[in-house]
Amino acid sequence: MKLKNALLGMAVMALAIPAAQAEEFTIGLSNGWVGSEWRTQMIEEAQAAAEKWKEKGVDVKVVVQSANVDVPGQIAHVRNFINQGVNAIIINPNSPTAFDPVFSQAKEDGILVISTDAEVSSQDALYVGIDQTNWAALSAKWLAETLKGKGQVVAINGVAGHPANEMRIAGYTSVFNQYPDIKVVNEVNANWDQAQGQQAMQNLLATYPDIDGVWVQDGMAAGAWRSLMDAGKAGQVAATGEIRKDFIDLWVKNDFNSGASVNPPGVMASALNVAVFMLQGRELKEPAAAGQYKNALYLPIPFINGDNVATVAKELEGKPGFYSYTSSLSIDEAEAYFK
Amino acid sequence: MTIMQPTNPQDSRSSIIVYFKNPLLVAFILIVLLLIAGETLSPGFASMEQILRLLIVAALLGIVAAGQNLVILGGREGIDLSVGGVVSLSAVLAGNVMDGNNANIIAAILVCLAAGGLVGLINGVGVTIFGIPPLVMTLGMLGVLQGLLVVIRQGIPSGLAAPALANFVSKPFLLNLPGILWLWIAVGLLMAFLLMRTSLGYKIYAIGSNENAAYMAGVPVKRVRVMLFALSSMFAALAGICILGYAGTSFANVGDSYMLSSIIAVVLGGTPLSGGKGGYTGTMAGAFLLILMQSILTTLSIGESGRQVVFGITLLFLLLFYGRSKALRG
Amino acid sequence: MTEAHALKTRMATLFRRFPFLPALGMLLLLFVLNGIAEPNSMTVRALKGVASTYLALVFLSVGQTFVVYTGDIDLSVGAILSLVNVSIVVIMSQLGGEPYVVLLALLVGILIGALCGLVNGFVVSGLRMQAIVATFATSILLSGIALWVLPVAGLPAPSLFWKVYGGRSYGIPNVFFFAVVLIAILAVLAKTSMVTKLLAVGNGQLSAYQSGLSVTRIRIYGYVICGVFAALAAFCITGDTASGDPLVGGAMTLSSVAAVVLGGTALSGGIGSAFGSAIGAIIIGLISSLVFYAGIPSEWQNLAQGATILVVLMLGVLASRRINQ
Amino acid sequence: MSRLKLQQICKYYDATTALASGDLLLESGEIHVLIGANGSGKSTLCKVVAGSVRPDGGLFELNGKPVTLFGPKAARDMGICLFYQELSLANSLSVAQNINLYHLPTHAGGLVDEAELARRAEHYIDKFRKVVGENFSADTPVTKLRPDQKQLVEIMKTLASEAEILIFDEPTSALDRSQVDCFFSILRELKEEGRSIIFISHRMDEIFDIADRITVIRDGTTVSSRPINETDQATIIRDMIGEQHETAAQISVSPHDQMANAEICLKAEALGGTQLRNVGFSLARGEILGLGGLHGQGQSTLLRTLFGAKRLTTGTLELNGRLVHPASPRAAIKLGFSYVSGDRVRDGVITGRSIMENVSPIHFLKDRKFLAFPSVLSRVIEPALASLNTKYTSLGASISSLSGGNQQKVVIARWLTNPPDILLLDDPTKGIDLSAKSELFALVRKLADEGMAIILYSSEDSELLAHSDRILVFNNGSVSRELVGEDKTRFNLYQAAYSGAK
Repeated sequence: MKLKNALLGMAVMALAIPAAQAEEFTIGLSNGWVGSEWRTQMIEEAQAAAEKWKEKGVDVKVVVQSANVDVPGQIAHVRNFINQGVNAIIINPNSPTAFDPVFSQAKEDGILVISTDAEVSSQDALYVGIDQTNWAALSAKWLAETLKGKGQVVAINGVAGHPANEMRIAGYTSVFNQYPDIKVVNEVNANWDQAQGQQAMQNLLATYPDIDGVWVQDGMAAGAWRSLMDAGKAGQVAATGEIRKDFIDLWVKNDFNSGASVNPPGVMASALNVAVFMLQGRELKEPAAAGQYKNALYLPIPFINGDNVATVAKELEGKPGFYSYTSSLSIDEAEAYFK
Repeated sequence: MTIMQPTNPQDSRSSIIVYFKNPLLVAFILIVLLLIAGETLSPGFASMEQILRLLIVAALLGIVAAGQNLVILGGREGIDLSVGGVVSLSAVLAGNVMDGNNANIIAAILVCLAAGGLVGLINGVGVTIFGIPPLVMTLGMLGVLQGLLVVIRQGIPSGLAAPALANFVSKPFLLNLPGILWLWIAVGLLMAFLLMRTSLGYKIYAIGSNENAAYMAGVPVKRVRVMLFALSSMFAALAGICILGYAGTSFANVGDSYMLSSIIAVVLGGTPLSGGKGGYTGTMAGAFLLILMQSILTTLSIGESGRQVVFGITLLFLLLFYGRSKALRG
Repeated sequence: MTEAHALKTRMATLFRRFPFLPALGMLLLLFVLNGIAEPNSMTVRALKGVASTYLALVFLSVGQTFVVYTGDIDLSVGAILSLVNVSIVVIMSQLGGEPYVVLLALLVGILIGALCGLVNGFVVSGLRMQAIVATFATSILLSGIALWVLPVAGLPAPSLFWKVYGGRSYGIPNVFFFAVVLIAILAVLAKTSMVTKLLAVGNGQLSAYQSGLSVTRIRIYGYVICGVFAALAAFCITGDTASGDPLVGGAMTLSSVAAVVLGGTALSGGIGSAFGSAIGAIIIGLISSLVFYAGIPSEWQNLAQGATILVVLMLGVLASRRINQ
Repeated sequence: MSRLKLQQICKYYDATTALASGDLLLESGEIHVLIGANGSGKSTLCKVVAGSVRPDGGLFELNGKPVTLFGPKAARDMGICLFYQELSLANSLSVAQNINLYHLPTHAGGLVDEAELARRAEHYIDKFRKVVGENFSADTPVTKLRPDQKQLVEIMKTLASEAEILIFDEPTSALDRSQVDCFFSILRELKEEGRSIIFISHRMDEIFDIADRITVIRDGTTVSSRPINETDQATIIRDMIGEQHETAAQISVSPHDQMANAEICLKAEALGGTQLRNVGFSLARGEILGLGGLHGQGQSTLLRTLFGAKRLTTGTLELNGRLVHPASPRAAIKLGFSYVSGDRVRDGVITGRSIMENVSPIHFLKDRKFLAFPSVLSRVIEPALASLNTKYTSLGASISSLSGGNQQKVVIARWLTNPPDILLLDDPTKGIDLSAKSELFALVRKLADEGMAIILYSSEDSELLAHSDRILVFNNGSVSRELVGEDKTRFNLYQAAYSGAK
């Protein structure tokens, strides 16, 4: 009730007062895992994006819940936001489907829900982020082309059963299937843990000494490359890479044969910008209807390879080693999606 | 309540079984069997280089397990679930202090050991002075450490290992063995010396076997136990530094997998969770055994669900050999 | 002086009969603090939210309690929860969402839970392995099976399922009925001879064995009860999330142990109350809400939450020790 | 036909023999006393009968039929119940729950019938109503009870089995005289009902009070079995210790009159604490000060308080003219105290560890040693063990492989590596065989003669009278009488102990 009144009040104010007067939105950000720096950067960028709106005369207040929680714990995040009466919730969800009931509740309360980084099945929510399948397909394509469509490849994946992981597997599988001479000899899981990725690579090298390519995701790529270097195979094997500054520096220094699709931590900032426009009542040019759940708005995926890695490295200069190469929709870029 | 009798009908039958009750021997037999199995499944698996690389990984786990081993030996349900958090904390702290510069290695080691020691001290005080069960205390501490990591990472630059550290961990150092293995051997010798040739070792076994009797014999039970927790965290911190060298960079979830695997390494090494008996030599074998098992599973192309099922069953099978409690009926 | 003494004795008796009283006090305090920090968190709707979110952890912690009674521990409860969750969702999606199918699925879920408990009980009690490591091993095994049943999260549950869980009857949210049913079950269970026997085993296995109790079997019962409650927890999770997810329970295992301790049950066994564990589970939930409502900056939230839980755990242990000394 | 017939029962644990050839014939309506030195196999034999130990061989006949037991539950179902020396109580459960643990009365559906539970419990509590003492009721948790009350609960629990064969393994060790009398009268009633009772005790007077038949076990083998009226104390002792220990009888002590002017080393004034009230005494070098009285009157508490294991709330303690306040055993040890407890399992033996590890702690503490090389340690440890005539195979052998008496010697040897000024003996011979007892007291006297001051508490009055120079009789936490010189007689001791008792 309170919220509806507030919304109503705001609508009245928007009509009565010239646009120069500050609009005010509260947006809740929920993150259910703090195990990696990527997530921290994601929150920070979203907070910075909210600040930027001040210049436009919009007061975007951000409330954050970021902690290691299980699925019920993150559902509680959403319920807490609902209780607080936020205008919008942006979530990096721990599960694709678990939030259906709670999102429908949020929608009943007139709260806009956007998920980012991982898609959700709820039709009451919107996904703003990259297409994880395409993300994997891009780097797989790079790998296949680098190998000239021929060779033995191994894949190191994240957490088995995790939706993003499965989408990525689908992505690279569909690409490699187009190249009959590329053989995926083994797929292992290293749980998105860099050290485990390093160990997995090491074991794979022992078992398949003559592999030509490695498809590996995120931080595990840094680990895999480390094992390749230790085994003296960095020059012979092509492998996908990742986007943290540490790795980019290493890449430039050792001239790896690598390519990396960027999953930018800025996705949440992009989602936030989209959210503010939607809260202002703007309509998307094309309704978000992509993806398996038909509720996704996919953002462009930057790609780093031998050609542009030096530029990327320059951009990252002065950042901490765990800082990920990022990109996000600026307010103006986001506006371009709207009518 | 029994009397010694040098000869009895049982002597002849038990000799082989006695050997099989020696966990160290069982571990070594299993290691050899697994190596053979690995080599059969994928030729090249049991090559010298691969074994060396596995040993490096086992060393990282083994150093964490050294501390875990001490806490478990000290009895009274001693267990340290916070080691994973300490490993992460130490790797991140070390990375920040080192900042990729060899000159900062000593400072980084000191900072990490101090931080680890402090965490262990708090664990120990919680367990001994406040009487919180170790499982609860260290579980709570794990949550605190995870939070601390997020705070520490706010705006602090870098996190790169110093080149010397990275070389020490993975490049041959002496006699073609990487430094980390020498470190592990040193830790092994230190632990053996500590447990078998110092009064502290005697005291650890004493409080693990019968805490009250040890107390009545003047053993400073609380002080020793606090020391065990402090040592445990310091070993975890040391491992954290090494893992930084292994991975080259620090990252927040680096220690997560060490929590339960360090406990399993100790148990596979023949130290029962009830404490008071066992030792570190077994734990070293246990750590290698565990890494070897995981490594063989990685190379099997049976899908993750299959791997987990096989791993779970294998682990259960191995545990049949180790530290099973005595039957209630004597 | 004597009056004070009499009061003390009465208090002691009271606390001994209701060992969860300190936890209950803590729970009320947290409710008040939450209410002060965010008045909206005290509305019926918000309370319904708390109940439906944490009922799964409540069931899981209650189940864990029956194992802890005997001095054992079950680190596989999260994996059992995941396995039951994916199994019933797969069954329902294969056979359709009719009421009888839902009932069948629930029945199969309970059976799976009981079976997992039986396996745990067999390895820990029958084969005499150490509970912590053995149940960790079975948790790996069960997670593997859950992954095999449903390789990726996302299969939706039939609407009947979550509409019942999230719906209302007579204007009252159904979860409140479930909670009342749980309390009734706990009240009845606490009076059974099985609980007395579990506690007797927790006091000392050898003593219990020498007293003529079938210790091995009683410990297995503990695990089976735990498995059944884990299955019930899986129903709650399925009701609240309306989907199957092979990884959903993994992070909940350690929370269930913490909840048991918060509720005043000794990990060494022999003493405690399942009702306390239920309270403990909600305490854990309310702490994380409070940390947020209190307006703590995001980078400090984890630390605040971790430190608060540590302090509350310590207080819980100290309080129950005072009661039982 | 005997009710129970055991022949050549044997039991081995790895390299040790717990029982070599246990024979026993038990009749209906008989109280059958089983006696033997510690470690002779009595308890093992009882546990075989009660199903909690699996025999490795032998004949087991119940009412003429051979049986194989699969555990205590099977034994209970066949009408056999054992009182466990170490008790088998669930501490957090109530007295009533413990008494009924095997057969919890339930309503349909498995709910406990509380009324029936209480009624049944009261039935057995009533039998001991006069002697159970304060703070004892059916719903008291066992953990809140005193040791003697716990032992009574275990007795009630055993009686509640209503078994035909009742076995009591040292049921009276914590009980006082009135409690024992009450218990014995119940036993006699049971005998009249035709039940068969096996009874184990180390107290000779009790044995001759209650037994119909006495069977002696030595080194795991039954050596004799005679009706009570065909035997006497001397015969039994001879059977127990075998031929080689003819001399191991009681030692009479020459009066130590010179004590009067000996150097006082410990002076206590108005000591107070839990279970201690206004205790004062002085102790001279070379003196053995006995603590007497009924069990649990504060003797043990005084010793543990002096040793810093219990808190001293009031009073002063002067050691060699210096005020001291030992706050922990460690502090007390540094001051020169030492303590040997009869409860080896709780206070003494570091279970499962080697003999060397068991002897070394005091050496480490007093000599501030950090290094522990076996070769160096054995130079300290071996003489200490040798002075006690300890039998062991090697210093590395587990202490659990020794008999109770030898375990106690190892614990005492711990103190002899660095001899203390004051030796506190807290019922040190509990559960130790006769020959070890006599060796132990000979050593104690020798230590006293060398100038050590010794305080001895023993639950056996004859030991106390025989081996102490002076006796303080305790009553309800305070000293009710001091017995010196010619006053030191059994009569005076009993009079002081019982007349003051409430």
